[in-house]
Order: sequence, then C-alpha cells, then structure tokens
Amino acid sequence: MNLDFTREEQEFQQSIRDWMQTNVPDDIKRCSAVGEMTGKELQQKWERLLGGQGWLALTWPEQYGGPGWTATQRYIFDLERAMAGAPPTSPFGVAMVGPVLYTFGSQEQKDRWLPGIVSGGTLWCQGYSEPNAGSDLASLKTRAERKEDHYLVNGQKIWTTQAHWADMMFCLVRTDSTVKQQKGISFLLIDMKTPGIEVRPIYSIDGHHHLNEVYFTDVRVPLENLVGQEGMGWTIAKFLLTHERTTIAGVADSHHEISRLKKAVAEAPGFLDKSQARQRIAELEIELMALEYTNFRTVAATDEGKPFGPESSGLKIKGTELQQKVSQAMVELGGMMSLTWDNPETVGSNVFNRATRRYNFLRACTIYGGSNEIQKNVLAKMLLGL
Amino acid sequence: MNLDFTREEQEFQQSIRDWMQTNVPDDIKRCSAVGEMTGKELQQKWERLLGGQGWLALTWPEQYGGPGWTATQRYIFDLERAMAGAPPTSPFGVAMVGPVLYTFGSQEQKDRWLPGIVSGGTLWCQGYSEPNAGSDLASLKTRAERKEDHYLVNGQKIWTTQAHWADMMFCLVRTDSTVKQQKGISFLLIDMKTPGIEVRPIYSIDGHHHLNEVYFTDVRVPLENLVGQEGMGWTIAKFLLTHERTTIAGVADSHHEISRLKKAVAEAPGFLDKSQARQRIAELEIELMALEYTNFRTVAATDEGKPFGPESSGLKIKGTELQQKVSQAMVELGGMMSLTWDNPETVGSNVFNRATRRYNFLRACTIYGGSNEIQKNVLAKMLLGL
Amino acid sequence: MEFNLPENTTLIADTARRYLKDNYSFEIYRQHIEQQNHVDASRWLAMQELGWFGLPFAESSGGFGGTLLDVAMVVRELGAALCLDPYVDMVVAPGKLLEYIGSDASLAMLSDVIDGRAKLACALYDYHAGNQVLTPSMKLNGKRLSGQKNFVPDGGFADTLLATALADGELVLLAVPVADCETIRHRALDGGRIANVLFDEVEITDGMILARGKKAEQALSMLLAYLQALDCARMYGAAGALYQRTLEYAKTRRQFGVAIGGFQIIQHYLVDMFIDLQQLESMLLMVAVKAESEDASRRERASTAAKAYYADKAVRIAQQAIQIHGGVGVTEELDIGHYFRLVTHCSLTHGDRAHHIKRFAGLDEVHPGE
Amino acid sequence: MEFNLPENTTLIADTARRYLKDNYSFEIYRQHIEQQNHVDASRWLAMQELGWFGLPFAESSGGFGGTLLDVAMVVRELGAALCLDPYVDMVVAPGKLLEYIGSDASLAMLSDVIDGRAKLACALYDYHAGNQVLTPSMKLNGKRLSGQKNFVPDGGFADTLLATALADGELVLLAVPVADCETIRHRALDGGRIANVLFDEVEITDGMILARGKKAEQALSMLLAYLQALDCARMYGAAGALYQRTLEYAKTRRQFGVAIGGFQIIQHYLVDMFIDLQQLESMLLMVAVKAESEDASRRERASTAAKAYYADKAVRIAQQAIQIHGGVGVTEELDIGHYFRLVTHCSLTHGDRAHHIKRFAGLDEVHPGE
Repeated sequence: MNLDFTREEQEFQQSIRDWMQTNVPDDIKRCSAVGEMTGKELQQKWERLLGGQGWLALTWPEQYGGPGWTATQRYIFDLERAMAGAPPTSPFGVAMVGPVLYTFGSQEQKDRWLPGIVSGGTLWCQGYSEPNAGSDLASLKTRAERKEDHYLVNGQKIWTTQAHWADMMFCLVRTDSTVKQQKGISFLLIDMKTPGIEVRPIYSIDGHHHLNEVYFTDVRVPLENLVGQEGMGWTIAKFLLTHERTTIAGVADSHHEISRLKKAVAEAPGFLDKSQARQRIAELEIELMALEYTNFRTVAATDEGKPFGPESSGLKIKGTELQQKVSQAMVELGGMMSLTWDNPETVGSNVFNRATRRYNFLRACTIYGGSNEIQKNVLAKMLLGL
Repeated sequence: MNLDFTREEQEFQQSIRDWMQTNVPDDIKRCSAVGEMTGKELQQKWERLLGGQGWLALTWPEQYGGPGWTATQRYIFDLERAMAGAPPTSPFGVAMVGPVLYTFGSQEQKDRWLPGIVSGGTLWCQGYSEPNAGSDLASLKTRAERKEDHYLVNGQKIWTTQAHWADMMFCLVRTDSTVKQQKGISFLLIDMKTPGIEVRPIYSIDGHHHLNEVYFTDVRVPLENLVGQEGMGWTIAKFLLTHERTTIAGVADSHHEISRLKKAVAEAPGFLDKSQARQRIAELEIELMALEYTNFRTVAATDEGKPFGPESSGLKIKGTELQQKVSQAMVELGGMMSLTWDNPETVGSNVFNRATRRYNFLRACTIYGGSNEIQKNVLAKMLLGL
Repeated sequence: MEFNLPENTTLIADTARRYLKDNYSFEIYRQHIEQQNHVDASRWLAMQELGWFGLPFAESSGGFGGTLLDVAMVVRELGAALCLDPYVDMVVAPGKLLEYIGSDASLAMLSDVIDGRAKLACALYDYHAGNQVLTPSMKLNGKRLSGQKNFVPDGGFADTLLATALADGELVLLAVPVADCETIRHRALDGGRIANVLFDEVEITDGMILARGKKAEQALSMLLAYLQALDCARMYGAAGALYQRTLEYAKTRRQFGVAIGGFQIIQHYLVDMFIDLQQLESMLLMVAVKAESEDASRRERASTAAKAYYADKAVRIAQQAIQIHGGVGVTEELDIGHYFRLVTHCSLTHGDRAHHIKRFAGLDEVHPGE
Repeated sequence: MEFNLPENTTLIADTARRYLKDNYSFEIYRQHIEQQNHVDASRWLAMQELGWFGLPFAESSGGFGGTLLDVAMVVRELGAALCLDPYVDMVVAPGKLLEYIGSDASLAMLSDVIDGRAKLACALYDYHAGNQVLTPSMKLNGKRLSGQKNFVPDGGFADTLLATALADGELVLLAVPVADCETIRHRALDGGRIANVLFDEVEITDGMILARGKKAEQALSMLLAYLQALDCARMYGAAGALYQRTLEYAKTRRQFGVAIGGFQIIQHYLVDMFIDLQQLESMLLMVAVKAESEDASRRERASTAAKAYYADKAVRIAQQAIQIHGGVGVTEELDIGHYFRLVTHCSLTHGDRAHHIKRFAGLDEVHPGE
C-alpha cells in the first residue's frame, strides 16, 4: 500500500509541470482563464505540439508511437495538462480508432493511419449514433453494400462531434441486414472528403458548434477501409468501451475547474458570502477526492497489468455527475455575475461571466457515450447480477 | 383567490389553540417536549378526551358523530393539535374502518361499531399486509372459509400496528381462491379476543413496540362481521386509499418538529454554528411551505366539494420525505448530542437526546401504506399515462 | 382559503396564451436572440392594446388596477412561450417603482409608461454591492453621479434609467437619461440583452431625483418582492412547458423497441417532475398573492421562500428535462435547452438561492397558518 | 501508487473476520445491547491473544508495530460483525493517546494497556465545548478538577479516564480515577454504553498530569485523526454488510411475481450503493494510510475529508438499505436497522459532517496529486 507518487513520479510531475508552464501557448491559457472553448485552430496547434513531443498517443505501445509511460505517468500528465489550463486532446484518433487499428487492423492500415494520429496531423471523428439508434446503438441503419472494389454507403449519422473538423471518420455500418442486429455491423474508415458526404452543423446549448449530422449518399469507400472482418463492428465497438479508463472520470479537469472556482471566489466582490462559498466548494473537493482515489486504484491496477476492478465501473457516472455539480456551483456562486452570455471583457469581467457556457455544455456529459441511466442498467446486469 | 383563513377561521384557530393550551394533559406535553412516544395509556386518554368533545371522528358526517367541520377547520385543528405537542390520533378507527362502515356497512354494523370509534372507546387495527403480500397486497393468502354461521379464519398478518392495543381488527381475507386475485378478497371485522388469535410483537428500530404479527388458527368470525358482500374487499380497500387527504402530508407535525428543532438550536451550547444551522432549517421551512400550500389546495378543493386535484397526488411522497429530512436535520444538527439512546434526564439533557429515536421511527414512513416507489409507479400509470 | 383564479385573471391568462400562440413562436424567439434591438414594434403595440401596460397599476395611478396575480399570469405565459419581449423590464419594473414612490413627478412618469410614450428600465445592481441593493456602489456627490450599474435589463435600449445611488450614505432613486451614460451591451443567459452602464460625473438636476431615504428604500423593497414573484411566474411557465414536452417525448421516443416512458426510471423521473411542478404551482399562487402585501414581513417571507424554492426545484426540472431528452435536449434546434437557460437565468436574478436561504433564516417566526 | 493490502494486513483482516464469525453473532450482539456491562471476558481475552492489544503501537512502545491500516481492518471487521466490544474505546484510543504523549509515565501506562491490565477510556468531549476539544469546559484550578465530560465511550466502566481540562487557559491531559467521579451511564445509539461523568473538586496529584500545552494539543490532534479514520473503517464494515444483504434480498424477495431486483428503480438504487461503496473503500484506504502521518496538514486533510464523506454516503447507503428492505428493514429482528444505527452513530462521533466541511474549507490548498 503506497498512496504517494514515487520520487521518480514526483520528478516526472515536476518536469511536466515545468514543460507546461513554458509550452502551453498563451492564447490557450487565455481561453482557459476565462472559461472559453479552444476552437479548431488552437486545438490542433496544441495537439501537434504534443505530437511533436511524442506525447499525444499516450496509451499506445511504443512500437506505434506511444511514449512508453505508465498509467500513473499518463495520469500525472493529464493532471498537469489540466492544471496548466490546456484542453484535453480529442479522443477520436488517439483513444479510439488508434487502438482499434493496432489491435484489429491490417499492416497496411496501421502504416497508413497511425502516424497521422501520433503526430496530430489527422483529425478523426466517430460515426456511431443515428437518429433512431442512440442508446440502442445496435439498431443502426446506415448501410454499406459491398460492390466490386468498394462499399457503397448510404444513411445518416448524428451527434458526430467534430465531423466538421475531421479528415476521417470511423464508422459503424450495417453490411448485412439478414442476421441478428449486432452481427451485421462492420467497422469502416471513411475519408470525409469523399463525394456524397454532407456535414450539417448542430449547435449546442452552450452556443457552440461541436456536433453534426452527417449524411451519406452513395458514398464510395474502398474495400481496404474495412477494419477486421465484415460483421466484427460490434466486437470492435465493445472493445473500445472497455479500453483505457484511467482518465474517464475527468478528475484532472475537475481539479482545474475547482481551482478556477476557488480563485474566482477569492477575487469576487465582497457581497459574496465567502465562508459559505468555501464550504460549498469543500463539499465538491471532498467528492473529488473520493473519485480521485477511486481513479488511482484503476490507474494502479493498470500499471500492475491487472484487469479493471469493480471500482472502475462508477468512474464515468461519478465523474460526469461531479463535473456537472462543480459547474452548477460555479454558476450559482457567481449569482448575478453568471447572468452574462457574452460579456465583452471591459467591465467587471471575471471567471463567472462564462460559467453558464460550460454549465450548458456539460449537460451533455451524462448523456453521451451511453447515458448514466444506461450505464446503471448495464452495471446492474453485468456486475450485480440483477 | 384567497390564501388567508377567514376571520371566522382565525377565531376558530384561536379557540382551538386556547383549548389545547388548557386541555392537552401535562404528561403528553412532557413527552412531546423531549420527543418521547406517548404509550397506549396516554394515547387512549387523549383520544377519549377528544371523543368526549366530539372532536375525534373529524371527517365523518354529523349524523354519525362528526363535528360538522369544514376541511379547513379540520386542518386548523390538526395544526393546533400538533403545535400543542399532542399526538395524532390513531387512524384505524376514525379514518379507516369508520368511513368503510358508514359507506358499505349494514345498519346493524353502523349501530354496533361507530359509537365506540366516535368516543375513542374501541381501538382498531388494520389486518392487510402478509409476509408475502406487502407491496403486492392482492396476493394475500389469509383465508376465511364460510361455515354454517361463521367464517373460519386461518393465516397470518404482519406489520399490524397497535394490534396489541386493539379491541378489533378490520381485515382483508380471501374468501374465494378460485377467482382472479383481487376478486376473491373480502373485508371482515374480527374481535381480537376471539380464541385462536395470537399477537406477537415486532420491535421497531426506534426501540418501541408498534408492530405485530397476528396469527389466526381456526378463528371463528360471525357471518355478520362481513362488510358489504363477499369479494368486495378490494373495492373497499381502494375506496380507503382515496379517502381524505387533507392531513396525509403530515404538515402539522412537520411544523411542530421544525419548531422544536429551532428551539433546540436556539438553546444549544455555543459550539453549534447557529447561523449555519438556521440556514439548514430555513431550507426545510421553505420546503414545508411548498408542501403546506399544496396541501391547502387540497383542503380548499375538499371544502368546495371538488374531487382531489393532481396536486394531492404528491402529498404523501413529499410529506414523508420531508418528515425524514427534518428528522435527519435534527440528528445531524445535534451532532454528538444525538448520540444518546436513553440518556437519563439529568445531565445536559435536551431535545437532541431523543432525536435518533424519531429518526429511526420515521424510516418506516416512506415504506408503509404503499412505499413511495410503489406510489410513483401508480402515479406514472394513472396520472401521467405512462 | 380559495385557490381558484378570479374569472378576470383566467381571462387575462387565456388571452395572453392565445396572443402568444398566434404571434410568437420558437422561430421568432430564435431570431429574437440574435438581434441587437429586441423590441418588436408591432408586438409591443399589441401588448399595449391588450391592456398589459396598464395592468400592474392602480386605477388611481392611471392603470387598470390589476393584481400581481394578474401580471404573474401574463408573465407565466411569456415564460411558457419563451417570449423575450421586455414587458417586465420596461413596463412593470420601472412602472411599479414609480408607483411605489408615488410622488406627483413619479406618477406623471408612470402615466407615460402606461401610454407607451416612455422607454424606461431599472438599474439597481452593480458588481460591488451585489444583492445589497440598499447600499449601491454608485455615489451622488452634490450634483455629480459617478459609478456603474451592471446587469441592467433591456440592455440600455431605454432612454431613461431609474437608478439607485448613495448620497451622503442615503439611498436615492434617480431618473437618468441614458444619453448621459456609456452603455456596453451584451447578451444575457436567457437570450435577452443586458448592459453595463457607466456614469462618469453625470450631472443630476433636482428633477431627476425621484425619492430618497426611507421612502426610496421602501419603494425598492416593494419592487423587489414584486419582481421576485414575477421571476417565479416566468420560471413556472418554462418549467411547465419543459414537463409537458418531456412527458410527450417519453411517450413517443422509442429505444430498444419501446417508448422510453415505459422504463421505470424514466417514469419516476417524470413523476418527480410532476410532483415538483405541483408544488411550484402552489408556491406561485402563494407568492403572487402575498408579495404585493404592504406588510413587509409577509411580503418578504413569501418572496424569499418562493425564489429560493424555485431556484432549487425549477432548475432540477429543467436539468431532468434535458437528461430525459438525451442528445436532442442539448441542441439549439430544440426549445428544451432554451427553456433550461431561461430557468437558470431567472434563478439568479433578484437574489440567488443562497442569498434567499440566508435571508429567510433571518426573518421573524410566524405561527403556522398565519 | 499501490493499493494492495500488505500480506500481513490481509492476514490480520482475515483472522479478525474468522474470529468474529466463529465467536460473535447477531444474537450475541442483541444480548450485548441489553446488558449493562458490555465487556465479555472471554472475547476480551481472545482479542488480546489475537494480538489486537499490541497491534496499534510501535515496537518501541512495547506494541507489535501495526499500522493504522492494520487496525482499521480489524475495526472494519468489527463493524461488519456489529461487534460492540470496546476495543477502540478501551485499547486503541487511550493507548494511542498515551503513545502520542510519549512520556515515561504514559508509556508505562501504555504497557499496562497492552498487557490487558489497565482499564482506560478517554473523556474528551463535553456539552459546552462540543467539537472544540482543545478548549474543554472542565477546569483544573490548582489541584482541583471540576466540570463534566459527556459522551464518554465505554460508559465509564474503565477504572481510569484520560481526560482533558484547561489549567490557566492551557490544555492538560489527566489520568483520573473513575472512583473519584460521579458516573451516569446510558445507552448510546450504536447499542454501546456511554456516560456523563461529573468531576466535583476532584483532587489531582502531579502524577495524574500526563501532558500539558502544545504537547497535549499535539497528542490530542493526532489521536483524533486516528479515531476519525477508525470511525470510517467501522462505517465501511457496516455499509458493506448492508450492501451485501440488500443485494441478496433484492435477488430473493419477490413481489408482483418477480424478484424485486428485477425492477429498474431497485437496480439503480443498488448500483448507486455499489458505486458509493467503491468510493468509500477508496476513502478508507486513503485515510487509513494518511491519518497517522506526522504532517498535520496531510493528516487533517485526510481525516476531515474522509469523515465528511462517510457522514454523507455511508448514511445514504444505510437509508437505502432500509428502504429496499421495506417493512422488515425497520424491525429489531433484522440486522439491517442495527447497522443503520451504527452508521448514524459513527457519522456523529469525532465531528459531524457540518463540522468537517467547515474545517476542510479552512485548510490550506495543495496541488492535485500531492
């Protein structure tokens, strides 16, 4: 039992902290100080900077471009990244399609796609959900018909985050409608520049454009863009669900948000009851501590090469609930200071000014990737045997 | 729209308050001041006192011994009763079997049983739940076989509140096991002194004996003790569920508990953060206000002869949740003062000393009479159409 | 007690609902939030013709003698329709303040409001004083007014602001031409416009001083209770709309081959929303009746409790509405998220939950039922 | 980081579990709570033989050099078994206080504790000072000790109390013979015995003064963190038992023709309990490792956070266990309600949730991961 970072890990933490201090671009720091989103340009600048360091595909085996870090190091990196005010990296390439490719892909596929992910050069998006296949993903309808030398894809995806930024999409499609729902699904890589693809924006209630609808009309996808075999799509999707849980709880970003909140309260005008505010924040910090040590257990287990323990099953549920709570606290402690949607930075501007943007944004976090209700259904069945 | 008591009602309130001040026995006031339960003797003394005033069967038509009060007057009476520290009256006679008898009973049954309820002379208990028929009451198994001049009752009831006090039980029994579950159930009155009845105590986690198991072995019940027809039991039970909701929310007793709590905080030693405590109590008072005005809507509708509106459907759920919250606040604000189970009243005794008793007791209030979960199931179906 | 809406109030509410149904829509709202100037001339005129401008004011003040309850029903419908027309900000709020001041000069201004000639708004808050409205940070030194006002509703489109300041430690209420100030407009959470207004040695003439001292404090206190009740009315309209839409969605949206309303967890979520909505309705009626009382204790008890309660339960309903809707709930395309923002907005105006809980805890006790 | 229990700790925990399984039961517990004197001689001896008496103390103090984590695993098992034997109250608490004082005299007393010859308990709280343990209301004037102690665990069956008092404003730790005091015993919420103890001009000799000033404060502060960690351990044992029993019940109890665990709402309740239990486990490991740190900031951050968290989540688990059990959950016949009381009890000892939240809010900030 040892609940401290080792001396080596502490040194690693310090070195990352130092690096972040020097290297996180000022325009990114400015965004994060006032709670603004980084757009595509800044996001990609940041990811390429990390890619150049070899610090993007953190979980990958070294042979494919991973930095060879332990889970603890990755955790520490994430923490210092968040505390420096830098955004999380986009998960679609490094955390999703990458591991799929080096696990299920052919040598050609690996050679072709992995380097762009490692460097931050290629942006990916995930084509899973459809209008009538949200929680019930297995009922998806987008179909890919096998032709001579290509698949012909027709259908529609929705909630496709960053589809408007992406070079490539990995996509679940139905290649066989004669077999049981899950069995007819395949995993396809689609170039977003292919004719027949139309991306329509969906604006979110934080006022930003993250999400899209993607329409496919007779889109021709080379046969070699199939990953694994036809019908393996569901297996691959499930593989991804159980992959890497060491940062799923959002502990690092919650730390950063709480620290911003504490700063905001400290700097707030005198009418805010600061003792009361600090107690509300203390409740959140304590919840975060419980989550953090639960997360540490998963990190430690990962480093010991053990499978995820039962502690990891609640990480997403608790983590997203906490993110929402922290954000709500920021809005409510801001009180009337949170009333502004786009206060020009002239008079009385402060952290609270953009608090509601994030509060709105985060309503989605208990919904996407399987709503917390669906997660509980699954846990009741799989883990509790109900 | 008028949200104040009329001048007449205010005068009524004052007259009841005055009466309570003079007439609530001192030993009852002592109990309530320290949060102790009144036992059978005090309870019956109190009910007989009210019976003597004609103030026991409050909801009944005057012809059967009701005081002829409006729902508002009944509400006011209940409020002043609670604020004076007097216990609620036992519901089994006046609120349950009484209305059943004057609605479904024969003239002989009315003549025989109603007077004892009106005066507080006869104590009743309710034989509904069975070990395998709790939430799922329709699956009850206690059977009553019709013989020449009596029913022969065999089976077991459980959770029978005050069975050890009661002279009589009203009971759901199965008289026909060949028909659909609900249809074979009848409503029977059983004299608790009949041979073959065994009452075994169940002690509750507040340390008191409220509940019982009741065993029936060849218990002979006169045929004339059947209320209505055979097979009408379910109809009668459902009639009772929709009866009188003007005090179901427990508003009066929550007022009394909050007022005790405020007094306790005011008198507590200086180490209690009183400003913090008062804010926690304020939250409860505001919730109580919302419940109270919702309750007023039901009271007002009753006085206008209207059916219960949708507002009444949440009264039990919200009311019991609030009772639990108030009680938990009392325990937690008491802090270490709540650690005592039976502190002799010598050193440092105060309201908090018995707070956990009530806290334990009240765990049952979201369970009995149809758990809050069952209530929500019913509301989803009946009211929301889900 | 009697909870039936007076016939006239029902008529007012029904008329408002019908008017908005015919003349407002989610599409208009969405254009509305993108526009800078957010008063639509034809609707503004129509609202005046519907009698809304005179509704909040006594006949003796030249109004139509409506109650707070009447006004609350209009505002509830505005909330239910997501309508951002600044009826409360430019008519009710400045008008009630003028009426509560009750001087000849203020009543003369009020009659201009009722006639639709005046464009007024209230500037009561600033970053430094926050909810401590009786001690604003703006100072009137002799004839010079200096300081700032923030969160000014209506975004400074009014031509005159009713503003608070301290003069020798005493509260004063002033009518200041907006032309004399620097106004920085921005969008508020609910989609409307608010402004920061800077007063840099603005010259104040005697005629601009509407009230001072106790008189000013009392008028302000009565105004705030009135506006807090209207915050609740607006939230009730939105929460009711959210509940209705969510129930409907649960009945029609299918996942795993069944309507999601068939899942017990969704059923319980919806029952909780329904029950809370009932309690919100009770609190709305309570506050709408009591918050215009001349008895300060009665007024504050009602408005403080209602606002604190709404900031908890209406917000919760809005959060659950999104959760049950899932992905579509977080898009600008659907009205759900817009109602959510409206509810959040109103939960923060005129005192947030923590402020009101603390305030309630400091009020005198009353005997239950009184 | 590494979360595996040391082999030796696992052995200690397993042995404790097995011992309690073989020698304790719900039936014994139920007799126990009805008895006045609550130390069972044979179990007491057995616990000594199991090495528990020496476990919490350094080898240099004559103990077996166990860690707080070792002791926490024993206490967890005591909680899981509902065992009321006053191991913490009569061995760990007084012994650790003596060890933290660390004087020759106190270490001599400690060796009597380890040998099972001493019967000590701590008297740290009173009605007037509450959680402000560094400023007790009891006064030592010259040689005379006057005042009262309340909530004294073990109900005053010990022959000597380690008590706190103020002497000229300075904290002193005293060893006072119980025979010199008036003791009023009563039952505590968890079924154990506590006492009010009155000190009426009790004569204090120099030898009775164990420590004073900073030394006394530091020993007390270290003791409290240690005991707060053990409160959590006990609650964890109980909460785990509650979860297991409730899950089992949900799988077997049938209503409406199906196991109640088939209902989605019950499933979500249980998943919530399960997830919270996982977090409680993490917090237990955290606090058991950190609460015996000599670094005051590290120790207090850990023990305060853990206690506040447990008073929320373990209590919630206990409430839900009863709710899911329904009627049987509120009877004395079933252990569920008894665990519920135990959890409530421990949530209130050594500082309730509000106390710890406030305390945590006042602690210095640390960089995440440190």
